[in-house]
Amino acid sequence: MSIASLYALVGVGLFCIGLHAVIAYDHLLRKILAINVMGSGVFLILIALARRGGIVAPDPVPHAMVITGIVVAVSATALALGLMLKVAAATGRAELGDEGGD
Amino acid sequence: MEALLSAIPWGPVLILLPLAAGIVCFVFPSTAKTVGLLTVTLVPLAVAGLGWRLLAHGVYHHAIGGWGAPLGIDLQADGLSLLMLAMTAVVGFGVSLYATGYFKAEKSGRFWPLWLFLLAALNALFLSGDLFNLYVTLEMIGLAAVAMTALEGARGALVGAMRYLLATLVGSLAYLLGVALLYHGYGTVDLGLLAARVTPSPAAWAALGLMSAGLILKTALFPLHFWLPRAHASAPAPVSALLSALVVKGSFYILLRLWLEIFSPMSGGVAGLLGLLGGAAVLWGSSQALRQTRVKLLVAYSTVAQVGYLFLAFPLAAGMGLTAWSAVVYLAVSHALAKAAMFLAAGNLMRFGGHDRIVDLDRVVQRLPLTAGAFALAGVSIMGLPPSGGFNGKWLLLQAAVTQGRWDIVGVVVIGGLLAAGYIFKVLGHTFTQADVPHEPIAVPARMQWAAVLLAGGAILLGFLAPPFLALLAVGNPFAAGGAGS
Amino acid sequence: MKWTHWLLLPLLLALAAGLGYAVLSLPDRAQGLQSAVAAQLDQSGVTNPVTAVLLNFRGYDTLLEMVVLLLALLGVWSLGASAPACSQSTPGPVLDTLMRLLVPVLVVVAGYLLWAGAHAPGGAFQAGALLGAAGVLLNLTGGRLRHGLGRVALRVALVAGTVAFMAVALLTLLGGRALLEYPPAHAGILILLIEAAATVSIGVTLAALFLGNDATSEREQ
Amino acid sequence: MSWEAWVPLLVVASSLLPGLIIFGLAEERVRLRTTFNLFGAVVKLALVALMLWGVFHEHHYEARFGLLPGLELVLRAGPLALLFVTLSAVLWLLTTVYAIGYLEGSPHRSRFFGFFSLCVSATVGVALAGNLITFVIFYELLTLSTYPLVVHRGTEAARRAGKTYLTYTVFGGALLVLGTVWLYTLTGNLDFTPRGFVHDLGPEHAPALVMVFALLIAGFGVKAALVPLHGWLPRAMVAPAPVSALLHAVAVVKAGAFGIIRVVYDVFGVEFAAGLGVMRPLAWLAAVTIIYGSIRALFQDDLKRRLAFSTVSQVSYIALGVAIVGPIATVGGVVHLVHQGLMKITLFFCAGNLAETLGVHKISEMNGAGRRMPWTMAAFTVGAFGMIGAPPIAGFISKWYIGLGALETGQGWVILVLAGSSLLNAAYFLPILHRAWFRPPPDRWPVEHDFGRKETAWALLLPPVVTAALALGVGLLASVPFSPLDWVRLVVQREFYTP
Repeated sequence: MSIASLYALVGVGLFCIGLHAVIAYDHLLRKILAINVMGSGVFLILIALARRGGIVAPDPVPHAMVITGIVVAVSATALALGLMLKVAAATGRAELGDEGGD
Repeated sequence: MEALLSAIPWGPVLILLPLAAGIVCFVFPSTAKTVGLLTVTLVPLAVAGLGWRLLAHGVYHHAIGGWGAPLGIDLQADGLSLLMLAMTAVVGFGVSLYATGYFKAEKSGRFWPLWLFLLAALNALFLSGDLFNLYVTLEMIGLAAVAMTALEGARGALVGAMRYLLATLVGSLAYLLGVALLYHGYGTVDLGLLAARVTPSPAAWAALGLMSAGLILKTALFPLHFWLPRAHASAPAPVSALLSALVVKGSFYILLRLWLEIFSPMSGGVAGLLGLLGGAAVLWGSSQALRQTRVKLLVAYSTVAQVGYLFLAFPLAAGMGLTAWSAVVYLAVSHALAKAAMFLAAGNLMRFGGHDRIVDLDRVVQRLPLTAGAFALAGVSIMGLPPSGGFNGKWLLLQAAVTQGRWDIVGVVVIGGLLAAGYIFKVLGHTFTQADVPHEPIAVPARMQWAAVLLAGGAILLGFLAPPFLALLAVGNPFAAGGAGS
Repeated sequence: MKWTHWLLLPLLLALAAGLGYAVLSLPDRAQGLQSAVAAQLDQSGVTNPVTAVLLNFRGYDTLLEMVVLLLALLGVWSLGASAPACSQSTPGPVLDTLMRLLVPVLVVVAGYLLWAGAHAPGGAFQAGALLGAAGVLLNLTGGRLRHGLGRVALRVALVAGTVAFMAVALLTLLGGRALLEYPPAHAGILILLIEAAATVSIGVTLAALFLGNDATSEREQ
Repeated sequence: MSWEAWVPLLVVASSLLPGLIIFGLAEERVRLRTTFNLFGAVVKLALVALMLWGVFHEHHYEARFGLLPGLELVLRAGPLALLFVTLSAVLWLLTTVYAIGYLEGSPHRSRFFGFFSLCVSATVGVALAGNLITFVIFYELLTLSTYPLVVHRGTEAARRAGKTYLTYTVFGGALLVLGTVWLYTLTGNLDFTPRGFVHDLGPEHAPALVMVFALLIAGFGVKAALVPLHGWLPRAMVAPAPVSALLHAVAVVKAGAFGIIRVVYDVFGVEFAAGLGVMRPLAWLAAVTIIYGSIRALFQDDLKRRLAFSTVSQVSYIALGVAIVGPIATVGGVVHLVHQGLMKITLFFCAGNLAETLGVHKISEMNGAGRRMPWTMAAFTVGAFGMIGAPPIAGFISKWYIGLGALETGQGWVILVLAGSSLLNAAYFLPILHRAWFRPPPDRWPVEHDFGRKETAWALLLPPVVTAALALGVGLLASVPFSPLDWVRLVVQREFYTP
């Protein structure tokens, strides 16, 4: 197994750990962080796999994709955090209850 | 004239126009309403221009940056893209008209840029032929949609928006991981090139699973629909209309494209699974809708059911691709028009009575006849009764199912229609009766009523437009690869 | 909730195993686009391949991504002011001095990254992130973005990157070229222009996202 | 398109357009609304007369539009279609006059007349449909446009009745659509053809065809109120009297019965259907419905409900005449479409008059009604005797032909059904007549309206008198050219049975 594949596997692991946390934890901050962990996993996979077969000059396309992805992730995280604060202010706790109604 | 029409790059226009308008609305909020209305009037014209080009010259293709795939990103449009764009333009126009009456000054300044960016993103999505670019458009749509859901800031809306955001982000990441695997397996993210290169392999299977799961989550297919009812029911009415009519169609469109272009040869049991979930969605969504006591929640659950219909075609495509896929597109477009009309009508009811409790609708049929009429007409299409686009779609679906002896799907379609009649007429019945506690009605601007009528009328009109509709859909033969055997 | 927890674990393990298998089963040699990028690099106007992809070959993605950033800000702003107000405490002399030193340095480094992006790792996003960090620092120590910028001016700064991008896009279209098809001779300068505007916008947007509430809203003034 | 293609379209449009305009009229524009209504009805009658003349001289009136791949929306005026169109057009004019009188001063009339016109358009569309898909479309439109009329009064009872009505009709519609799709996948064709279009299918398709037949008959059977699908009809009687009269005595139930005729003759072909073995069960079902409806009618005190159960029973004469399989019985069944319509609408008009003028809703309140309202009760009496089958009123002609046809084909049991039904008819109608004519009137009626020297408003009186006269006339003059009987003979000869 090459180093590249090892990194990619770590990425898979991050993705799954993040997914688990998104589902299993109730607190919104944890969910938001978990999604960021998932995202990091995906980015890691994108970058790492470009190095398969001992290629020295890295493929720039996945790098560009990751940069785009990071900006998207930052944007989404910002919105999510803002929303979380509002939810916490409105319901008194940063969780998604089932009631949620008006 | 013809030279001019050919010279205009319709694809980029459809993306840049709403984008630029959104920026103007953002920088100068006082102009938002004017700029917005102007834009949504121009966008249908641009779609018509693109349609003319498609009919005259066949499939549209635009290599951004002049590079061409795989290095660059290609815009492309066939009949399927065109119909989706047209659906977006028409629904967008109706909802915009409505929004000019719905939002007060301050919210209006917030709504328009978000909506125009969403419009740009939807257009970009339907025009894109690049999987990574599709990811970016998905995120644009997701963020815009969530922001719009939370626009009015009520508690239910905030919680709905939060759940929606988390779901849509997880869905996007699953999709992106699939894109990553495809890129590293086949060296491109261009749909056309992938179509030629992808062969059944573990990476392709994983990509199929991840991307399907992510997109299903965004499309709110049962059982991943948990986020939809609350979000769609608690958003402001025009936003609910856009979410139910257009936003879920965006992710569905990508799934359909992936399926048609890349995954159809290796579908295996996945098509059956999608069909199964679709059937469950129809039955579950409809029966939940039937149990609701609020108009907007009822309409939102109806979306869960209607999304299910779209997936019933997957297991049918192997034998009767053209009929089954035509049915899906017909159902998708009809649902967009009808559901938008319903949410707008529901918004009018809420404005009028200050609530949307079904049993207390209190003679709306007499006091708000246009709104009640819009709800009824839209309901006709949702139930799949003739003449309506919904009927045409169901007819084609039934035809595909009966021909292949898929009586289970036939049963789901029939029962779904009956349940739909149940929940639609549950609302309509109470529009005739008097409420126990009468209330002081609040006037609803005429254009908010007419916007709903316009869209509902469109859903009915679609019932008479099958020949041109299907002729347009055939441009570029989008279903050639999707098992369009007959 | 707990029993679903236990159901979840094996499912996710299976997912991880499947994905791991898929990753490992990929062909031994990566089949990316490095050679295609390399072949066209001299046409792109820059020598850093990542920048070439970001701003030229896939520049359209970047244009849309600028909108994503803007959308996030619009979303946060439309939620209304609820973010806890930042500390109003007057900074002590140490912090004050540090700020005076650090912020200009950050701005200079951002400028360098922007310029370097043409031929080495760097570019608008990295530079914008630094600018944003500078804005956050200023804000944390009591500075206010809106003190320096008027309402419309702030909004213009927020959209400058997107507008520059779209202006170039429009020019290419009007010139009869494809969308964002830069003339090779001018590609370098156009990319620099876009990046410069984008750096400002990204920096301001990130800082504004951190602030949370709408600094341009009439209500708050 | 030639001018002849426009005629069927215009016949539909002559009620559709006024209907749409009326929706937009303010409530108090009574005169304008009445003008539109009557103008549309008269234009329709004129067009129908034109088509009657033309079809007799073998002209073809047909309009076609593309609808779905391989399917068209076809409106075609054949002899059978015209029978139903003429009936609807004549009765629409009369019912419009009646409804104007009946609803005078009541709220929401624009809505009422708007939907009323839509119903008529849908009925005419059903009649003119040239293929099964067109039939289905108008049939569903009829369901939709009658719903607002059933719930028109806006009471909780009306809402519930509407719910029942829809539950039945939407269910029936679903079966119908399913049967139609199935048929289409088998044959690739849905055009109504004399002597049917399915007989070319091989014998291996026989089970599927039996299922299709069952689905279609069940779909139509809901509106035709075949037992056990009849439950909606008595409950829908909460609707205003003109609705009960035109829609539930004529348009809706007849649309169902007409559908059965179309399926048997123009889809399957009666001989082929008989060969499939599906006609015998249909005959039994019809017979059971006839007896069951009559028995239930016996026990109703509410006048409209008694009439409704009578409708359940009488409409099945049509299905029975068709199911006996033979030209003579067919004549009896098909002509009953017209005859029963004339008689039953008379009875419902009269019931409406009693309710509107005297506040009488129950049979037990009808003592002496004949003395107070002689013209109304005279019309009622004609209708009732017609239903019983007394010569020379129209009902007798139908029963005579059905009985004769049954004997001709050796199905003597039908005579028993007819006789039993007539006895039951007598048993539930004669006591009403006895009360009305021979019992003394009460001191005061439940809710009496004063119309001066007249017994009631002329708009309420004229329609039942005219329809009663028509019911008597078509019976007396049955063998005159262009009488319903004569026309039905033409239909049967041209379309149903190979000479």
